[in-house]
Amino acid sequence: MSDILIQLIWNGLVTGSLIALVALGLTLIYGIAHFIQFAHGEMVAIGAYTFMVFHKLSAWPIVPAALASIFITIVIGILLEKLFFKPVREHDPLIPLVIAIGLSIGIQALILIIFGPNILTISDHSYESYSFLDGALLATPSQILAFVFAVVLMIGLHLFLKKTKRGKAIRAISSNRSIGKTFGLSTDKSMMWVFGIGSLLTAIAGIFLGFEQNLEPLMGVQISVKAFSAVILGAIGSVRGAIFGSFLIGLAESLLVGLGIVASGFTAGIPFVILILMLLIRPEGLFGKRFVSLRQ
Amino acid sequence: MLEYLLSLLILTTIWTLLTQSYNLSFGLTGLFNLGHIIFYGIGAYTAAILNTDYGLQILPNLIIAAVVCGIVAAIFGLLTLRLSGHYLAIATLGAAMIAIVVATNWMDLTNGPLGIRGIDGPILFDLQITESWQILLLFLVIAGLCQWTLYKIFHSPFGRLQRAIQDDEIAARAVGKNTFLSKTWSLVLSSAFAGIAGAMYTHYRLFLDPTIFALPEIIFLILMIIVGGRGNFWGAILGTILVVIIGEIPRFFGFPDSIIGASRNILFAALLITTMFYRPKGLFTLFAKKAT
Amino acid sequence: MTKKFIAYGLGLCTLILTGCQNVANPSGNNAEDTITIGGIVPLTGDGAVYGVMTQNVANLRVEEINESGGINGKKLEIIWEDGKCTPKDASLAAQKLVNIDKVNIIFGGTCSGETLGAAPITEKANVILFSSVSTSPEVTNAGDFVFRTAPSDSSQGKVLGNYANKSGFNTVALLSEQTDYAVGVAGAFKDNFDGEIIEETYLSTESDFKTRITKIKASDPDALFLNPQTPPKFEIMLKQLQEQGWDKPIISNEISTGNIDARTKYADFLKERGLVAANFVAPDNSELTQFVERYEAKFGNKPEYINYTASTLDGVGILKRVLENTDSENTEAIRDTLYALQDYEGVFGTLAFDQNGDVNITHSLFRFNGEDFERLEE
Amino acid sequence: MNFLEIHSLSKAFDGLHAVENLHFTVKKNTITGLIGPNGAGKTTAFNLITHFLPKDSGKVVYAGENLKKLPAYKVVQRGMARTFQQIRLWPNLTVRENLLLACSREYDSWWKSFTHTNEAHQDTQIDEMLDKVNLRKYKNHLASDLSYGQSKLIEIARTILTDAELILLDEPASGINPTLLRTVEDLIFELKKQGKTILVIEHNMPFLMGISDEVVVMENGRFLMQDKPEKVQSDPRVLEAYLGG
Repeated sequence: MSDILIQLIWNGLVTGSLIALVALGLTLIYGIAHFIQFAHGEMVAIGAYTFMVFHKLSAWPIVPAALASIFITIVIGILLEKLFFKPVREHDPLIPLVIAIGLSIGIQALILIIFGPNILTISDHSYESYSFLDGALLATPSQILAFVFAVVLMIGLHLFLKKTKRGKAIRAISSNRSIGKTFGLSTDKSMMWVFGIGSLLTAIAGIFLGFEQNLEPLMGVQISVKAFSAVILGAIGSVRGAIFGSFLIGLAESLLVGLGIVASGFTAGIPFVILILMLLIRPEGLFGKRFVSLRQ
Repeated sequence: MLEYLLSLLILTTIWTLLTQSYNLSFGLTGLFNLGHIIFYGIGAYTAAILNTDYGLQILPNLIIAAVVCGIVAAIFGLLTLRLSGHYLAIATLGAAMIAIVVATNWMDLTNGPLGIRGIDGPILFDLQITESWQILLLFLVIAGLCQWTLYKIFHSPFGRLQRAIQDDEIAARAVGKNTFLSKTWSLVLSSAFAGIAGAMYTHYRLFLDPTIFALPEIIFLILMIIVGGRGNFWGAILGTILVVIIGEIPRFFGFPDSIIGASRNILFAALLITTMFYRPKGLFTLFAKKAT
Repeated sequence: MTKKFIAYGLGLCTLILTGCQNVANPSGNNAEDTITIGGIVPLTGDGAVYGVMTQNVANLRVEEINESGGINGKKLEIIWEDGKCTPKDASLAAQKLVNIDKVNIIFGGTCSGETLGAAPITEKANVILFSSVSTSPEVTNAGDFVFRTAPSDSSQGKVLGNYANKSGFNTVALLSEQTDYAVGVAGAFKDNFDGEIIEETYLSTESDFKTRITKIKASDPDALFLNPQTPPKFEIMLKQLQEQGWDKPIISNEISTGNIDARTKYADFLKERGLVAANFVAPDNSELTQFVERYEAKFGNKPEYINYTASTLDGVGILKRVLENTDSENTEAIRDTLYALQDYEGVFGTLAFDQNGDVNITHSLFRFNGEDFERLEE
Repeated sequence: MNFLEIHSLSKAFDGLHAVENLHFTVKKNTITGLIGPNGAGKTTAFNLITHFLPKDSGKVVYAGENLKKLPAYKVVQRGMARTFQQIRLWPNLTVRENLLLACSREYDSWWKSFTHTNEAHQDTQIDEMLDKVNLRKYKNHLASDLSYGQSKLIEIARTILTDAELILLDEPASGINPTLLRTVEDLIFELKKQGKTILVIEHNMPFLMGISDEVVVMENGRFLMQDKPEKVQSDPRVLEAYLGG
């Protein structure tokens, strides 16, 4: 069994990277807007489908097609925030959450009507996988790129939040919106940046997921549901927590099933069993500070 | 056409009871539990298993389903009621996902994806009720009794305490209320009634499989309660009826089969978003009885 | 509030009174010179394409029988009801046919859900339920009076199981979707394959099989049995198998035989793996082709599903044979004759029923040669 | 006999000591003030005493009973009730409902929903209390319709209606006009007349010194002194604590 350990770990890292790209956006948005963006997962589908339109239908090479689809997804992400979430920004967080649920089923339905219900492939030729460590590890180009991109983007996001002015503004507003206002930090700009970054990350996740599993209107649902639990697992609002939670879920799924500890029929339940068990031990998430109930 | 209308009315009767049960824990106590559909499914499976394995009929099944759901809810409450806000929402959504996986894999209990067939229709004191209008009448009586009970609970000191817990749980503790026990009771009661609705669904549909726990059902339930108005007793009923009607519109516009489901979801999405923007308290606020 | 409660109470009493009255009044029984049987097919909804074709085939065949002297001089007549491809509507249709039209035989359900919906009603009234299209494994034990001339889905599993035994496979890995169809096929395969089975399952909402494939590769089976519910899942399986360098033989259920683009995209991958699949195909014999011409003459188009046309023809033929030498009122006698049937020569050859009322028609095996599927002689 | 005894109470948030081995006593049927500069840990002490905030260490002895780890709602049922620094009324409930929740307990269980709920007795209690604070006409208004001062009075009224023996008031006088201040003072004195014991946090020095039998002073989470108001006012350490701050 141990000879497949490397392949299982690799599978877990790849899944973890894709979940992380979605979870990072989710936790950033939660940090600043205080609600779980349920429609964030649909950005994965938007990114994947727009890439397919450019790359497969209008035969653009991969890089320009990717840039175009990422750009469009960012624009859609920012528009969604402007149209649907900005007006209710000060309301009780349940309201934007329910609006997000509405958006998610609306976008899925639109994709279904435009592209039809059956599965489309993202590109015509299928790529051979490279073999490493004399056959113990088989990885396709898109998997390698997905992992590399995820790591690079995570470091980039970390630096962005720590070093740049805009990054600090986002962190200030996330911790306390009124402080942000007193220092003249415009919440609008920061919201735009957060939704933009979130959409960028999910568009990339969508493209790689398209290479992994072809395209279907509901492709965003499975991965975003895992991202939700990764975000809470880490601790809502913490970037480090989201990354840790994502890879924990990715590896848990591949190792528990791969090594036969859990029957493969239960794979879909693993992320949530981990989440609920963890919430019993640390109700505020692995990286969260034990917030005092009185301080709400 | 009559047959179609009757079956729609029967399903609406079941769904109004399910929405009202959700209205107690989510609308009144403010427990944002995305997993409420679990109890609808557990109630349905309890009735299906009791009927096919032990030959019990609808009346005992309703009661047992309610009790089973109540017990599961109590345990579920112990695990999740310490959580609040988005943590509770995602943990309960996760529980619904686990329910689907368990229902699909636990072959010898639920017969997995093969589902359970050959369930008896409603049989009252060994009188078989087969005509749709008779089933509708019977379900109206059962749902009516449950709605009456829920009405009493809504407008009682217990109901008032639930509204206080939703507004500010700390303050409720500051006047000496055991809010944890009270929230657990709210969850247990709302799950029991959801179980009854599930058992009624089983004895009407006569077939059951794990898709009863699926995501579309969860979103459908949220839509009905949001449109109806959280905490609004009559609003929940009217909201359900409105959503069912809107859901059926695409069927009559001659849309091709493939996009009936999609166009229905677009209508639901639009309804959900506009309600939240302009009527966060629901479309039937004039029906909301002024506080007692 | 209590006024509302009383109103409901009254409603319940009227319900009980009218309930008994309804069952009591019988309608007129069969006229002397015709044998009337019931028929349940989906005439509306998503199953309609199957239902309308089955109805046309049966009606045409009955017409021909009546023209050539009918059954012992009596005309055969079918009262059709719309089952709408759902258990509930089929049970309502069966209620009507059994309680009001007092039929002793019902030809149909086409969709398996219909047959399963009607079975509880026909079993209670000891009425023969005779389907020519339902293929769900669940119909096998739907009742003592339930027969069918279409092979159960799971017979694919039987045929592939035997093929695996004959090919000398010791261990076979199984990648199976968790739906009623796929679980039925997998179950039959497990019952018939003597070697060891490594089963990996997935929910219909999942599309990531990487880890399951890695695990299967590690256990080094002799072959892999792909058992998806839909063609798209089949395509994702092939993609991820190719990526993980799967090099052992592949066998699959009938899904791979559909005209799906996955076959062209992974043609050589499948050819090298020697894909073998099971499928339920009509035999090419003159009786069937002549009937198809008569069908086209009457209805203007060829029947959509030639295999279900053949099974429906055999179904009506068997009913004719049985009704010719047993009393059409005595359903127990009809049931016993059907079980005892040995030498009926139908389109599918000599037919007989097993103890569950399933016919001995089985799926046949096909090998993929890079462009198309060639039939494998057993 | 001391009605309330606090022994070496302490609580730290990520290493920062909000309250550090605090000790003081409150005698029965007295009005005791609790003062100290901003950030001295007064409200945190209130939260620890009433178990709304779990303490790191220390003992709270109320009416001779060590409360140990009793949940907050049980502490209230034992007779120790409190108000909050930021007012915690239920905005979507009426004033009557806000008060009813404090004084009616026997119908709280859901199965009581089906018996006839006779809350007439509680209604008269509420009317009397509303007359005292002359807010009777707001009885059926939503709590959200009240002004800041009115809300404060209703919150105090609600705490009194829990029939508590020891009432902890967190800045009852802050931010309310002089006439309402007179009403608060009358309420407090009437409670004392009824044999209740009151512990008050307040920055309005003249008001506090005027009503207190004893005053406890805190500084940086620690006990500074406890004495008669005159002694406390003349003690240089208190002045320095406020100035030095």
